Amino acid sequence: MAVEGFSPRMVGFLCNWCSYAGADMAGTSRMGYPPNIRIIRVPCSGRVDPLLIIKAFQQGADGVLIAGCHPGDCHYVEGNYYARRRLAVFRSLLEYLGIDSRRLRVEWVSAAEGKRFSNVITSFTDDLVELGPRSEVEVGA
Amino acid sequence: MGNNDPFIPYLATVRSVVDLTPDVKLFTVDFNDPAVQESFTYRPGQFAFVSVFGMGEVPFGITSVARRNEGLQFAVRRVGTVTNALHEVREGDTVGVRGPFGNSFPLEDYEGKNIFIIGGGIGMAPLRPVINTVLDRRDSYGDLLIINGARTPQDLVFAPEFDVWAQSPRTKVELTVDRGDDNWTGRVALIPDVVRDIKPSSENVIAITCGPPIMIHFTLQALKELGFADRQIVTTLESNMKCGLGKCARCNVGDKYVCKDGPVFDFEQISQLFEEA
Amino acid sequence: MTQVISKSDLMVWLGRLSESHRLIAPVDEAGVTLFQKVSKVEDIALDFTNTVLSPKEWFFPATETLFSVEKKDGGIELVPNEDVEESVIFGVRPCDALGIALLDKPFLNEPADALYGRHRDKTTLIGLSCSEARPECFCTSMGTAPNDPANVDVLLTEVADGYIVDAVTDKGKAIVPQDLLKESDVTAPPPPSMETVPVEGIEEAMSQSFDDPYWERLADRCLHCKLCAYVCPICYCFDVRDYNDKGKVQRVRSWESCQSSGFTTIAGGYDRRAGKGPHLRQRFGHKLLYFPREFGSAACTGCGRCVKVCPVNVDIREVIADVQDLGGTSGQQ
Amino acid sequence: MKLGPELVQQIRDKARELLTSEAVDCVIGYGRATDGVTARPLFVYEPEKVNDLIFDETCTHNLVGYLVNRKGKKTGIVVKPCDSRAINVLLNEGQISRDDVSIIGVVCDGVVETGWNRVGEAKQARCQYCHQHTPVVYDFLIGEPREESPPSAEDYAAVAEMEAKSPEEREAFWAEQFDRCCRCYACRQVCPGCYCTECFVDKLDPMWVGIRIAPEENRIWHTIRAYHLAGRCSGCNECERVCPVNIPLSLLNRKLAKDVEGLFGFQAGLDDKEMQPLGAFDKDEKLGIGE
Repeated sequence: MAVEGFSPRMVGFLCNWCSYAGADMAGTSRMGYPPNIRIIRVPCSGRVDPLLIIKAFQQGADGVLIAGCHPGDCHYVEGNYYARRRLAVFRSLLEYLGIDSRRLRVEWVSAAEGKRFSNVITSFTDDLVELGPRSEVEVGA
Repeated sequence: MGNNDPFIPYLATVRSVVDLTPDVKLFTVDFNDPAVQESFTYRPGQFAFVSVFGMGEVPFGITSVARRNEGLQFAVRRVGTVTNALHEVREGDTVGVRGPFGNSFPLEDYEGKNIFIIGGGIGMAPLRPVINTVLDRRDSYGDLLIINGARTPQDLVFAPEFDVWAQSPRTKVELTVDRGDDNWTGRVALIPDVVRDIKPSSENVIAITCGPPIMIHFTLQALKELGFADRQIVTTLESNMKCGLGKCARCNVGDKYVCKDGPVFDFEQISQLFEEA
Repeated sequence: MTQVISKSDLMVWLGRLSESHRLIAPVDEAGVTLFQKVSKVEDIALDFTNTVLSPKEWFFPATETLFSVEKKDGGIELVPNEDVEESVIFGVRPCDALGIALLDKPFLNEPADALYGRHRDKTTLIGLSCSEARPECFCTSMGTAPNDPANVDVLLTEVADGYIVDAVTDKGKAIVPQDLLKESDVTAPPPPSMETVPVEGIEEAMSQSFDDPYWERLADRCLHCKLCAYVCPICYCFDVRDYNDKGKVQRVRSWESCQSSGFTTIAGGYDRRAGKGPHLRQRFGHKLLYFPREFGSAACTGCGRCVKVCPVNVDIREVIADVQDLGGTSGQQ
Repeated sequence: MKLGPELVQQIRDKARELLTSEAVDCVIGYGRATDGVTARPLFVYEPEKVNDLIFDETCTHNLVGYLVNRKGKKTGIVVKPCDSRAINVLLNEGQISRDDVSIIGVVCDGVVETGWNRVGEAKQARCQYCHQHTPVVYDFLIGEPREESPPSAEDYAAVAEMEAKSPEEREAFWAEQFDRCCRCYACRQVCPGCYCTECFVDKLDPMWVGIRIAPEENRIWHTIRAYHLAGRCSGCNECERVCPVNIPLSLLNRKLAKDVEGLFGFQAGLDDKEMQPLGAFDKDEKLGIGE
């Protein structure tokens, strides 16, 4: 349900070694992407505690992106493999609790994939616009 | 406070912030309301809650002396969320102050006696107004012996004042650190051992101590070895507390509250307290 | 002669009250009865023995803003929480009414807790005598009774076709609907009887048994959850924290319990009450020794809620009896 | 389940033997609660007190969590099959040492719904989808080992029913449930898997979840609590039993059990060797994440 003039708020947890560099690449290469995302640099996608994700939703995020190195390329060898399992389980739990699983996006973006980063943000933003705002979160109501 | 609501702090403006050690700052604040500034008075040993709005409030022993008119002062070590936030506070910023709370050191009762101050680390903060009161009324008291210990020479909180204290009549300052550095020529020893080394007489003296629980524990032992009676040893208890009013039920030791009945107790009182706590 | 309101007129009265006041009454939800704000009087549960949570939450809410920090004239202003509505609580059992009277002691003790005082001033209590006692009830041992009018503004007592209405206080008289009352010679049924708990001399017994290994043994099975404290009509420990929600700064207080780990931990990690035994003993020490010394009566109303909800059957009645017995033998299983 | 008097006597005899021989200094089992009809945990230290031990269909408590408090102390413990799985979880996670525990396993046909002063007729819901009638780990077995029933499509029926609802219905359902939560943390304290010395929800410097007992924060608590038990929950359902406001926590725990079983073919606590799936990975697996 698209809402007129809706501009989603997104939080992105980007791994320091690949995806954050990928975002940098997108920037320095002047590849545009929607300005809706607030980027938080983390050491590894494996560092993203699901608590951070649900906290972001509680604080009013419409969508949360987690981006890390491609499987096999993790700076810490295996962090993203753990992340993959945890996020698979957690995303299903969120869906079960009524948070559309499309609001939690996980992508592997390497340091060289500036274009891919820009595409990911664009398509995620488009998805969130289509999903519409999360029902107004009343913090600590 | 305002509105007769004891949970609402007075607003105060930070007059100055001074670095005392790498992790301790001295804050001097003035109340925004002139009437409060005029009437707010307190005694050595009392404490107040300081608020950084949006971060929380924490109780601190007041480290200034009311009648010195030096402003209300707190020495704050950076340990948690609120103290970290306080360390970011600058001159001119607004904070909240609730207080003063608690009893105080009964300094009138100590007149004519020798005073023995034993402070560890940030534990010197509530002892400083005791020292300054004794120095202000130097003739009313006997000898003043101050032992101040810290982890390293940089951590001695009131270093600039040591010389002033030491130059006062019948006053001696002994400093000690756990670890010295290249410039340190003083003692490298734990406070209880310094107490044993100096062997102050237990005659006509009150020992006032404040510091980490473990330091207090062993200092108490050292003092007792020297013949100090429990009632001659006074401390100020630290406790987790949320209100200062005897309501949050957190700081009680048995049927006494650290916030209302304390924080100052002698060890005779403390041993009775802990019989049922 | 007594004044009686019929069951249907009671609903009429409650309907009026729900328009003039915030009406709080027992409501069944998901198999539990809780005091809730009601807009439709049909939602009110009349057939209940007692609620899972006591009515204390309407005076000392689980979470409440103490004050907000607002920007004003380039500075800030602290705005106390004045958002307290005129309220009527219907269905307060005498034990819970005693609980509120006991809560007054710490909260209204000078300097009084202003917010609690506002809730108290603006709330009228309609009590409901108990026609049956639950197996865990022991209010008669704690200085009240199933038909005790002492701590409510109006007391209703169920009789054959209605309720005897006893307007106890001026506040109560002000809300009683004279047009709906009828004179009657009906008499109140005798109150239900219940088990007696040996509370006489409990302070002394607590004091004597303080260092007994009993507490360590009792704490063996205690889970140190906060359930007993949160269902208790008197337990009043709280925590205070600041919130900054998108620039809206508030100081908030929420329920806490002495059973929390870290409740007495100070900066640096030292905990003077570490260990399961001392932790659990604080609960009973506060109720049966410290509170009585400070305020003159035990911090327990005999409502039995903690007995009922404790997942591992730490039963205050048994604790009281055990502590009384601890003269010669010690150790409890 | 009713155990014949001779089987209860076996529990007592074994407890006495363990205490008398000083193989353990405490046996954790069940005793009678003050209501006279249900059970409560009982710590027996003296051989002459073993006759206070009982076992019947009201012995719902999972006693395994107590072992974490008794680390390094020799302890005897009475377990049902579901409880025994929690022992494997704790062994797997290095929380207890197998040498320290003497396990008295009891063959079980299920326990009944109980509450204070109330013994129901029906078996607890969790017993209806439990396929474990013989403890998975024990030193002494009370009762005859039973042939285990096969898993059934009905095991996760309640979860499937919830999954079939619309996201809006689910969100509304859970909002209503979490709204009632008073954050007493009984669910956490009773859980053998919740043994962190400092729970994320108690970390208040900085505050991750916050102290407000309010819907949004309650939701974070319940979401992360359930998630932290993914692949670790042995299904004893004590959390749901102790909830004072009837929040159906099993619907969350079972959802995670279902997903973990579906994705990784794993059930918690069946043995003490296999790493729980969120502490492991398979390089080549496809989980629909980042693909």
